[in-house]
Amino acid sequence: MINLENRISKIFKNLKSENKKAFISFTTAGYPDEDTSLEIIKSVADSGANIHEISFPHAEAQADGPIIQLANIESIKNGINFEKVINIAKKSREYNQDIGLVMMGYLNNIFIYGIDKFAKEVSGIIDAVICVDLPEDVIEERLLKEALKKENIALIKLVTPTTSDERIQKLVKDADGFIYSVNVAGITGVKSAQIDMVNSQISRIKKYTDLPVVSGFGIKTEEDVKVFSKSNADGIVIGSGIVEKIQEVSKIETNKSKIADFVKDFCSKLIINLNS
Amino acid sequence: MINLENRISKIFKNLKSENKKAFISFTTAGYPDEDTSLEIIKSVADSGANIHEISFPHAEAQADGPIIQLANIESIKNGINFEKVINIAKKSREYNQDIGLVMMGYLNNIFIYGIDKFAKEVSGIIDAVICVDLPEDVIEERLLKEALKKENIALIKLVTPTTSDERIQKLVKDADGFIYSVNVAGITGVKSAQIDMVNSQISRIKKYTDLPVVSGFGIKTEEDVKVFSKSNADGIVIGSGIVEKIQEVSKIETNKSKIADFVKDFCSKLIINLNS
Amino acid sequence: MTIEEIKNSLKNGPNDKGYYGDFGGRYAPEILMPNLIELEDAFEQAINDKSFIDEFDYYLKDYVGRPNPLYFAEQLTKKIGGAKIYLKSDHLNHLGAHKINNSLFQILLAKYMGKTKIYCETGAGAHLIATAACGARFNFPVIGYMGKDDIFLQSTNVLKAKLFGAEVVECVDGTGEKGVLKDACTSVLKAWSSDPKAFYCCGSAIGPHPFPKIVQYAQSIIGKEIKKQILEKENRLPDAIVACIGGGSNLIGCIHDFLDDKEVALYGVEAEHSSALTNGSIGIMQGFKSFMLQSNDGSATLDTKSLASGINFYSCGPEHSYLKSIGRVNYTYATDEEAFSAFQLLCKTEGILPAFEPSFAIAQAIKIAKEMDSDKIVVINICGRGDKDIDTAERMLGDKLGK
Amino acid sequence: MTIEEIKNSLKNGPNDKGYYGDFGGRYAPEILMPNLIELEDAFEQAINDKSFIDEFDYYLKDYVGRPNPLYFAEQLTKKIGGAKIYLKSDHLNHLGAHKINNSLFQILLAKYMGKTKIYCETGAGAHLIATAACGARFNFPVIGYMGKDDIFLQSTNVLKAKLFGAEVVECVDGTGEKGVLKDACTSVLKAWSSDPKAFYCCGSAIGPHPFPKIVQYAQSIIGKEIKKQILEKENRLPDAIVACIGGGSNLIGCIHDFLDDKEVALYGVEAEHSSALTNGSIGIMQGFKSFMLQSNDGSATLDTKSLASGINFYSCGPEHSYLKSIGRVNYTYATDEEAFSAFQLLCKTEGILPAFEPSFAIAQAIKIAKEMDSDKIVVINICGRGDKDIDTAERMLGDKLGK
Ligand SMILES: Cc1ncc(COP(=O)(O)O)c(C=O)c1O
Ligand SMILES: Cc1ncc(COP(=O)(O)O)c(C=O)c1O
Repeated sequence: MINLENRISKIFKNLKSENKKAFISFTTAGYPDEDTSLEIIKSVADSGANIHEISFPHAEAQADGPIIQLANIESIKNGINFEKVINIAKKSREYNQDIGLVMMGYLNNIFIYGIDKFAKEVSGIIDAVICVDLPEDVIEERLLKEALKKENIALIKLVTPTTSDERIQKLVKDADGFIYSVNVAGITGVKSAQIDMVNSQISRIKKYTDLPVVSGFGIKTEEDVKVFSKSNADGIVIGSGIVEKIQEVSKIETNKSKIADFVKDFCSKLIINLNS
Repeated sequence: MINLENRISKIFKNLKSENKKAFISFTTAGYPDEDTSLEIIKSVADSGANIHEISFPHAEAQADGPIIQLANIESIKNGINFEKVINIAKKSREYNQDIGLVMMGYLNNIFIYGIDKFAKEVSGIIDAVICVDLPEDVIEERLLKEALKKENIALIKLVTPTTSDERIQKLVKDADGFIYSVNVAGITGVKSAQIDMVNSQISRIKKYTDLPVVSGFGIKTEEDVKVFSKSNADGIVIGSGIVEKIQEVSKIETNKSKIADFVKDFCSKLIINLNS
Repeated sequence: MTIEEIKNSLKNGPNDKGYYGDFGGRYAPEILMPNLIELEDAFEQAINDKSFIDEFDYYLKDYVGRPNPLYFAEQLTKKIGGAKIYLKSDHLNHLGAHKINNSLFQILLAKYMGKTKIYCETGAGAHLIATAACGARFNFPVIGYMGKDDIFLQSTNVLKAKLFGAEVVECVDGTGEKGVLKDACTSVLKAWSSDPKAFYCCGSAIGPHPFPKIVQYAQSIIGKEIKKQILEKENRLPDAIVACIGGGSNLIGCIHDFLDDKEVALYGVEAEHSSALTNGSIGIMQGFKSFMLQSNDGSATLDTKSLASGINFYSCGPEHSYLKSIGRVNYTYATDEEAFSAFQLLCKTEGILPAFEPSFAIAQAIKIAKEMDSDKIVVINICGRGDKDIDTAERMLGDKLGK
Repeated sequence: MTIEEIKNSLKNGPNDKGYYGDFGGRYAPEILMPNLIELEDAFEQAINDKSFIDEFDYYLKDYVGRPNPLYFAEQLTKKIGGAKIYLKSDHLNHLGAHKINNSLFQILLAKYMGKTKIYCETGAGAHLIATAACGARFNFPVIGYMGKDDIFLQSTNVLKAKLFGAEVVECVDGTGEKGVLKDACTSVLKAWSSDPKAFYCCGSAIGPHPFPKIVQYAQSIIGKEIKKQILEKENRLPDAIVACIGGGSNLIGCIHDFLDDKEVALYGVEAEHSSALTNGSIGIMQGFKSFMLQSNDGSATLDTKSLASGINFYSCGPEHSYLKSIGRVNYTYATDEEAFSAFQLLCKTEGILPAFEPSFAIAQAIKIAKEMDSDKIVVINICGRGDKDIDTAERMLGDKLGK
């Protein structure tokens, strides 16, 4: 068994030594269909992304904007389910052992699947879990955290513009992997992030933790990435930006590998913008 | 000045001596138009009708059924007004000095015209007034009665199926001319009168008065007249039956005198049926 | 009160012939006279029968939901910047209008009299649904007479009445082409004449005696509550009471208890194009003498028009003509535009959706409140809710309605 | 009560993390957590602030029109031939439903917290109009989220909300094609996430802690009145209380004060095709853990359907899941057909037009009342009036509606 915690730490350590930021991509499992979504993850890995978030879709996603929400609904309509998402994660890991893999979504899927069963199932496969609706005072937060810890999987904490310093201290206390700094109040893919506010939020976080801090929400275009390459984040997450591209290309293209290649090219360009 | 009270008394006295019933016709002044309605009255007089009721139209007639109500509305639309109705009465009297003339309608026209002015204006012209909405306990009943009395004009009382014996006694006490026995509960021209009930109502009235009693409402056809020729009434009133005929004929005929002739023929036939 | 005061009280109602001064009376065809007398006797007996009054009070409370609040309209008061404005909330009654006070009373009276069938007329349909509901509650068949045009305009009320099991008869004028409240009034009197054993539940303070008195009696609960509530809240009587008037039942209901309180100014607000009290002349129709909009010779009513079906009536109850003749009540009118602005203003400031009818009262109340000092008090009767009127409001507002 | 009884009281509500047994909680994104905590603190402070509670009571009385009657449905009782049936009349509230109890409370809370803008979600629109009205009254802009389909079905409520000055935002599911209450719930949570300084006025006893508690608190006025009124009328508690349940606010409002009165049987009635408590499984969505109708893997809700938009909801408030789990409340469902028959029956027997939502409760109450002796008492909550539903009723009845 690979020490998974170490994989994410190692990624950030290496990047730091090269004075680079982590490029964290995000795609929706099952979108535009099960097979293609796997190909996309593979090609994102090939593009040099450091960490990839595999989103398991949820129809009532509270934090997702229209782009990701549409992908969620489409993939659910096409028959994706949580079990299949785990399978996609497994195959992604088989294909690439270096990339950090994060499963991201809403608690209900994990809750229904069974917290312990889930942790065991993804052991050795993924490196972290992000659960949007899992604040620290619900029962399952502790249960999931502990179950994942046994398998060396981090439960990632989110900090948002509304989170007070006091709350940040509480949140980071037993955080793991990295801290996800949400750039804007609201949902994904709608508002643009403002670099000043992003930086000051990350500074606030860094006062209380040595964990890497990644910056997400509101970073979509090559231009955005250029701007945020100068932020004080240790990495940036591109979600709606990539999903939107997949939406566009899959409207005109049905060949899996061509779609995957297109996404790879897009990510490659972003990565160049990030660390140039 | 002719003694008008005597005219109606004389009519009934003469009829009685011949063992005949009074034929009382009813038409709507101004219907189908002002001139024709006058011609109709003249020809009705020619037909041998003993008494004629000139109805002055009212748009919210409470006691009139659809046939007479339509005639009311049409004649009002065609510009009839109370003053013109009085004029029609005058011309009718000029044409025929024997027929009993009764003006019939709703109080409001007389009230607006002025009670005393009205009585003076129709003095020597008409012999009686029937006011549908003028029970004995409204102020104007006494006022109108007294004003008319000065001009020897009778204010006719109505008795209906709902009128108790006690009420009949009160009503007939200072009645004049004749008593109008309303055959059916309700409005004109809708229900058919039942001979047994008509007779018993008239008997009830005759217990308390020696005035002639005429029977109206629900007598429309030649057949009806035949049946009611055997009643104990001293006369019968045909209203809706005649107005309906005028409605029919004026749909296909515009020549005044032809319409009038048609009505005359109809009345003649009824009169034959009444006293044969 | 001294005997003199009692004798001179304006609350004494009509004389024994049904006259308020020169107005009112019982100008009915003979066929109806025995019924009207029977009704009058039964009414007098009922209101002196404690068990009858207890029953009325019980259902006012438990069925109608009375007393309804006398609500201080703080936002509206601020907006207008004059007298304190209170709203009497008859819109909160069961079925959303003051009409149920009267329907309930008369249906109980029908029961008291052993009647087995109810007729009623209606304009906007408020009286229809109230009568249909009370009819359902007390197991009477109800037949409602309603003008053809009103049936079209107030179709939801027709539907409600049918759900309560009532039958609705379309009424037209003599031409057969159109029909409004006055045609329903004439039609129902005809129907009752044909079926005099039935009970006629009259919807406003109009018609032959004793209807104006019965309706006034039933609706006076409104003013009694206002008096009690304003004394509780302000420890004094209001300076003015304002209500709309069609037939005049909600107005007389509001003001009857204040008629002798000369310090309370009373306002009745008609619709501009059916303002019998301002622009009418005295006449006699449909059983009573009152001010009315009529043709020169008295043969017909004039055509009236109002945004609010319920006050689109060519005449008014006779007691109002009397109160006008002695100057006790100020009768005035508002335009459709003024009423519609007032309607919107109450929605936006207080979150209360008035019917169009009381919106005419609101319009007038705003005018007078503006001119009064802030220590003065104006009460407006919100005699119905506006649910029935929102489609029309939507049509009138169009794009101005917002997202 | 002994300390032990107080400790074991079912009225104690959720624990400090917002759990009722296993249910409830605060499964919210971090962006909302500070708001929810702020709200929880403000709520606890407000309900311990006499001036706040006095203000709430004042507007409940003068604006909402409470207390509304506990009406003995004599005709319905006779017709059914079993237990005595009483109707709690929340249909007589301002705007015709129980929702205003809650909207009023939360708008006052928003004022107390110094908020300046209100968001709300709505299904049938009852919560929308109540919130829009209270928003108008207290000078808040209100933005209501409503499913596309519901906007179409309940267009009159949309219109009313706009007349009160509210803005209405159409919500769809991810496909953009259709939208119902759950979509409005998700959309409003997103909107609030984007504008966390605003106040979210939640319409039922659902959502993340402290919403279920706040809504229960506000609605409990219903049950408190029932208790007081039935003691006055019958000098004892009822044998059963029946209410419909969508999110569960009117039900919890009715029964909360009776939770410890074990002799009172409690019934919650869902719609057949949205019966989360009978046919659902435990899940976590939209901020809370409860029974819900969901896909096997928990990714989506199942499509639900009901004659009554207001109870067409895939889940239910967490306190209900708890009360089911301990067996204190009997949860059951009625079919659309049963509800529609019950709707018609109440119209015809009592002259009361219930909303479709409480018609589901009536249907169930009839079933149980029939089996009970005539000395037993059943209370049904008529939580809304049916004005909004008559067009549908007309369509369903067609020719059977009569003249
Ligand atoms: C809501 C409402 N207000 C007022 C009226 C007018 O009637 P009245 O003048 O008798 O109060 C009506 C009549 O239908 C009505 O529905
Ligand atoms: C009249 C009515 N009843 C019931 C409900 C259901 O809500 P709850 O279960 O929260 O009482 C609604 C919701 O819109 C409603 O409008």
